[in-house]
Amino acid sequence: MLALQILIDGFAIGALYALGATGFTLIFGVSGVLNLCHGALMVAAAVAAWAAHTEGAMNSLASAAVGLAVSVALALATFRLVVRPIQRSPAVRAEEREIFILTATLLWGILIQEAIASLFTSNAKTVPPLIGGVTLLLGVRIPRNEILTAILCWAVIGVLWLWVNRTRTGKAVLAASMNSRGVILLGIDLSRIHVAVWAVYGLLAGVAGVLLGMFLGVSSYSVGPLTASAFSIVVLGGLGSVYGSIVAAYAVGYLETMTAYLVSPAYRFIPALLLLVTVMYVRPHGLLGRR
Amino acid sequence: MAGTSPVRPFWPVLAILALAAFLPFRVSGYVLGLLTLAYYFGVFAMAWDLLFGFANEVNFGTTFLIGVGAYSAGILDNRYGLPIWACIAAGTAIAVIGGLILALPALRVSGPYFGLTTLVAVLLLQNFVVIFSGVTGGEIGLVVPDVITTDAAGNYWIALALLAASGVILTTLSRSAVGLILQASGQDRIQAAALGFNVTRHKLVAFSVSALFSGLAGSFMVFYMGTASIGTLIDITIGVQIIIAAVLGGRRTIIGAAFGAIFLIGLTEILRPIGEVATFIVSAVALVVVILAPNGLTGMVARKAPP
Amino acid sequence: MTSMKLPALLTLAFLLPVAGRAAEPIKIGVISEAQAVAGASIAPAAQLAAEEINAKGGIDGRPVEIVAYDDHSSASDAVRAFQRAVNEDHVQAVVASYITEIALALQPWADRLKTVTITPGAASDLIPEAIAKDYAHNRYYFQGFPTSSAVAHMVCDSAKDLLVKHLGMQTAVIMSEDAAWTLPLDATYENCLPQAGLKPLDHIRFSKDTTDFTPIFNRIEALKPDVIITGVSHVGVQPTVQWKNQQVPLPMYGRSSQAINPVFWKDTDGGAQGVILQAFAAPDVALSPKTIPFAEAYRRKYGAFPAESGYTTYDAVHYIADAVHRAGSTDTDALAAALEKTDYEGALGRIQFLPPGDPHTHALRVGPGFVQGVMMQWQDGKQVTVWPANLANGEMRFPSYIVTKR
Amino acid sequence: MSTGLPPLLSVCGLTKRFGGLTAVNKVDFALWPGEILGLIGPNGSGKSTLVKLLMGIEQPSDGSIRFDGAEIAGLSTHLVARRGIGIVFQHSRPLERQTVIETILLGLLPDSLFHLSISAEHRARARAIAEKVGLGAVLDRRPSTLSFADLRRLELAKALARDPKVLLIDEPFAGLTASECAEFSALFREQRSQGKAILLVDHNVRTVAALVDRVIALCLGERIAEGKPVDVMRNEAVRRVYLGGAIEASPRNGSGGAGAAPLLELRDVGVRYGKALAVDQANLTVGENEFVSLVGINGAGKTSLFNAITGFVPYSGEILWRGQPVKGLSAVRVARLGISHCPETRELFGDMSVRENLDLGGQRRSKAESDDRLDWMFELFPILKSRQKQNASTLSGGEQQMLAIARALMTDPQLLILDEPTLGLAPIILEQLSKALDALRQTGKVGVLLGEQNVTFALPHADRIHVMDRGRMTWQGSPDRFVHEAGAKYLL
Repeated sequence: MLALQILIDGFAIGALYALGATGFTLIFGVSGVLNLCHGALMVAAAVAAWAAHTEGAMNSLASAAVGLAVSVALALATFRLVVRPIQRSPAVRAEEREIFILTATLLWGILIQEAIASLFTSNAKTVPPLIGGVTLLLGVRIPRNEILTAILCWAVIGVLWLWVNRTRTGKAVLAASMNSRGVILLGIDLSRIHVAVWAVYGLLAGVAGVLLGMFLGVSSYSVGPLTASAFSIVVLGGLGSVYGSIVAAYAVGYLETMTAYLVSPAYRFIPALLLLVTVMYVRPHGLLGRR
Repeated sequence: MAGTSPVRPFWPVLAILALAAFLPFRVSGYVLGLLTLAYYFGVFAMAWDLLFGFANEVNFGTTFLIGVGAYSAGILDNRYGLPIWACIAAGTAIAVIGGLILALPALRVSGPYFGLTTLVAVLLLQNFVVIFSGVTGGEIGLVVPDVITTDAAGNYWIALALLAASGVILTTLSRSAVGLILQASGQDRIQAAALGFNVTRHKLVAFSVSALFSGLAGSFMVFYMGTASIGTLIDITIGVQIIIAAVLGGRRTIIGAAFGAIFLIGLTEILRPIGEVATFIVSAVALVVVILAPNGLTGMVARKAPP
Repeated sequence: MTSMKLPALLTLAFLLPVAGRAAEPIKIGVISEAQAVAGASIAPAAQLAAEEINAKGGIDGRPVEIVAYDDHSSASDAVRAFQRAVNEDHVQAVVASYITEIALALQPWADRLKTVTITPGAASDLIPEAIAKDYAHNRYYFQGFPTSSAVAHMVCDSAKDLLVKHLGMQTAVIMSEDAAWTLPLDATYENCLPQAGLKPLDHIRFSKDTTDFTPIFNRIEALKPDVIITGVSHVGVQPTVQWKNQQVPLPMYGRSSQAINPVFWKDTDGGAQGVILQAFAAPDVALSPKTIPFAEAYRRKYGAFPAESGYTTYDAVHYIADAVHRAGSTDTDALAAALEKTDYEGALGRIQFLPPGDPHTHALRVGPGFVQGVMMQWQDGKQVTVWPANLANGEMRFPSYIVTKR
Repeated sequence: MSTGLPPLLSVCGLTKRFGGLTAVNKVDFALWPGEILGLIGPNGSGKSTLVKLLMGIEQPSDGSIRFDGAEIAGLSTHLVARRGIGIVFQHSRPLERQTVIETILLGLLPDSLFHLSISAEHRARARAIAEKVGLGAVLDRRPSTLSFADLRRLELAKALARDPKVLLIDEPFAGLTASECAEFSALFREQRSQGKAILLVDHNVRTVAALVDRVIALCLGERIAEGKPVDVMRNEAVRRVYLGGAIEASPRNGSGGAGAAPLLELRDVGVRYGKALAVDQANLTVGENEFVSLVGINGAGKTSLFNAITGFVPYSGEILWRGQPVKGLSAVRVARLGISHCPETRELFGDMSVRENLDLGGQRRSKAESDDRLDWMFELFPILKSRQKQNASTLSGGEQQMLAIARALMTDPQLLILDEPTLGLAPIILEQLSKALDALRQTGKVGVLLGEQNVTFALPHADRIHVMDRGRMTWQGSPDRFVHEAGAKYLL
């Protein structure tokens, strides 16, 4: 009973984490950017969806779509207005680019967060679930939407996998993540690939954000924690490794859920953090290699 | 000395310091209170800059050091009623130990991996403060019964003195032989080692120095604020502010970091009347500076190409 | 170093419009959390009160002027704002923050900067207890809001009627956020619930940062209580929505500050259906002749009903003005002394502060005839008052999946 | 050179394995005070690994390094340095914000945490060293304002500052003009005369011949020859490494070749890296379907020239494609013109399968087109067909090279630029590659510009040969003429 409960909740949470982290790691893999406004994109998507529903009186599907549109737009803006100017800036030396992009995306994230807070207050918002109600599974009562969430996460990850492994653009993206010069040598336009990746990233973050908004709800305060958790999961899994991220996402998801159930909700995050520290010491470069 | 940057800034800075020392006779307690906080943040930012600018380590855990120092000092005062100087000394010492612990991963991992490890250190500290609320005051925050002085000018001068002292020591250090070795190690550890320098040891030193000043300023701040709480000392957003201040002021200049902090806090305060959007505007300004003038305010003032 | 002169100048510019006025205005600083729903009503409500007073010719001819500050829910920001209010803008009194952590951070400053300070929403008993303990150093500080223990007592009293007598409930689980104000709240719950006839089976405190309440609800449900007794303020939307989405078959009953705000229904997308909450004021409950007029005036001016802290702030500004009038001066000691003698009919009810010597010095006096409060239930987008009987305008109703005895 | 006294540095059975591959294999040699030893070998021969082992940057898998009678194998770098071994890195990043004198001072500082101030006597010594290496005039300038030669001098000065007994110098002359080379040689000789031992690491004998007392030649991690420069140059093994076996040209029996319409024209092309002059006034033409070999030892500037053509580095002079200037085009645009560049680094997508790599090559073509070419590639390199599903990173060096070439050809280029395809490959693989190239040439579908140090490999298929040396084109002509005129001179 309890075991099953943990199994199911952990699965849903893990799926959400995985989805959030996938985009994060994709961006790092292809353009080497640790995007610290990740959480802001997720929250923006969720809040936009909420607003579309409550203010704009749209149905849950339409409002979700609005959320996605917003996060894609923001992701592209992040690339054009924040990341690329720094990458191209002659004043920033290569070895310093990292800290500058970190700082800039961080600030950008704060900007988005503040905008959300002053437009819609810092109160938590929840996106209307796609389907309501609960189902009984072996005596465990699960909201239908929780199940749907898990399924959707996996569906999206699956689609991403197909995109990367079956389509030409996807293949090129993957190739770029391994060897950008190789891609250029083949006459494939890297900058167009970057735009594509950021758009896809925005979509992933958006889906994750909206689903999170339906499942748990978000507030402008979630921005930092969401970024931190994506960051942790991705590094835990090994930067640039989508598979690693998914594994790590579930490791963290279940660790948190088990702690919350078996120990106390108050200690929820600690074991995961400790795990992270240990991994950093034992396997400095994360659980899994690239791809 | 082995000029990190020429000795030029010395006189202007001295002049500004002198000016600052006389402020209490001219401006209101509120401006003093504001600057007092800004000065403490200045120390934090300078300590961070020593690590980033000279040892090339991106440390997200600066509030870990501050928090450890501040809370230790606060708890010693609150529970054991030790004299303030003892609390501050102990707090600083414990922060240094924290710094050494934080440095361990830096010797194994680098770049984002190190950044994250330090970030996690902060999150852990945050959680532990909440869990051991019996000792730390948890979410409520720790009430520190003693204050050094309630006089605004007094507090101001303490902070200013601390800022000046830290500034002088850190700048001297960064321009000294050790600073030179640090830079060499930060830039290319193999080459530095090939010159016979024990890179590991120098990194450890850099961390403990950074921790020392973070802890010291943190401890003082507790006795100024009269409380220690996650939101004021440990929260990631504080760390972010410090990093932004340092980058804004101009990395690798030490004093630039201090000006960055004063500018950041000053601007936030100037904009307070316009209400909630203040933070928005401040971050926007910071972002623009980071993107368009990567060498920060001091860079703009010096108007010289990136070193 | 211009960054120090500038704020001064800027604030000056900010104050110019009134600087020209004839009579020296009485300035009241208002420090609040503009972005948090619970704090968003504080400044506007103060403004409204000031306008009313000025419309009636001010206090002995002197206009009241509100100087508002946003503390971004941060104690250090609040301290800075406080210093600015007193040293720079020279306010005569400060109304500050509904968050206990911040109120506690400001408490020492009230004495350091010798300024009367009132919190319109911080409930923790620690605040008045500190005043009682060290009256000399805290006498300028007043708690313009009932204590957590008072809140808890009211929840217990109402629970006795509504849950025990009416629904025959016997057991409960306390679920509260880990915050300063809930410490005394929970302590009191532990005592008064058994007296009310509800046996507390467990007591779950969770971090304010909690986002996933599933484990918590499941733990509670596993204990098979009859009801969940809540103590939440920083969180609200998330637990409520998840409570509804998971169809937790237990009523939520108790203090849920965010749920008092009329926008809560929208924020939870109707998830609030069936939630029973304690409140000291609500738009359509005539706690006093002033309650509804204020709520309406507020809505006319700002387009939405005020949050609870709006009512308390509205009263605070009024009884500060009243105290200034009685004291005939804005001298801090005189003003504090006058405030201690406050006996004022406000939107909350009859306002009096507990006297020095009382373990809860400078806390609001609560109970029949004073600040009384109500229990309300969210029903189809409306807050229906269900307790006390004399104010009730409806019966308790629960969503289908909540099965209550009898 | 071995006088009675014991060697200063003696290496014995030194071995370094990286996973499967053995970078340094049971190397022994000794170094006496007051001698200059040359360590030569083509890229990938294990020179740099060997140096890293000596310096303690890499830890040896096996063998011993004795210095001054003590075992130093496995010591960490800074300890090795303190014993008295110094190194001059080839690629070094100087401290940007320190002046010359300050940088030299760095070398003089003791490894102490408490040594904050810098004594006058230190400054004096720093100045002296600066004077010695010829930096006297630029003491207070920052690296960014220094000439390339001066930067190299600065590196040397830093190393000398520690007054090491043994000095390891990596490619001392790379990027320097003849006169600068002479100055540096003089410096090294002076050090030798002071009883220092110097290990000069370089690609080939000739550059260091005049300077060194002895030479050790490395190939694929093993010592293949040792002795006086002249002898080493005559040594068969060495000649095979650089020249390959006997040189002979093979006539082309197919269309295209010399005299065809010019595809690519280079006019006085020059390439600089910061201060270093990599290519100087290069002129070269490749016609439709022509096969041009550009031979030259490593560091001759071939790669820089190719990078200029394919738009990876800026250049002076003119490059024309079918008569049109291509200056300013991005690498992508250049590739789309039909110039396919197959660099020595191969740039494969390691974690993708052979098939995926090839498909990416054909990505800009239609499915059908790409499939046809795929079949052609498989008949050109049959091994790839059987390896289709395998990850590129798991292929052998030879197979990777074939894949790189095949992938480049998948883009349907009119010109294929091949940079050092034989790098670190076993002779047997060379055979296969050679056949493939010949087949490619016979099809007459594509022009080829081949950069090689291995003349035997470069020669057979070539319609024309260019020789490049220190960034300049020194000879050009037909293969058969090359055998007589240039072949001998090539090494010496």
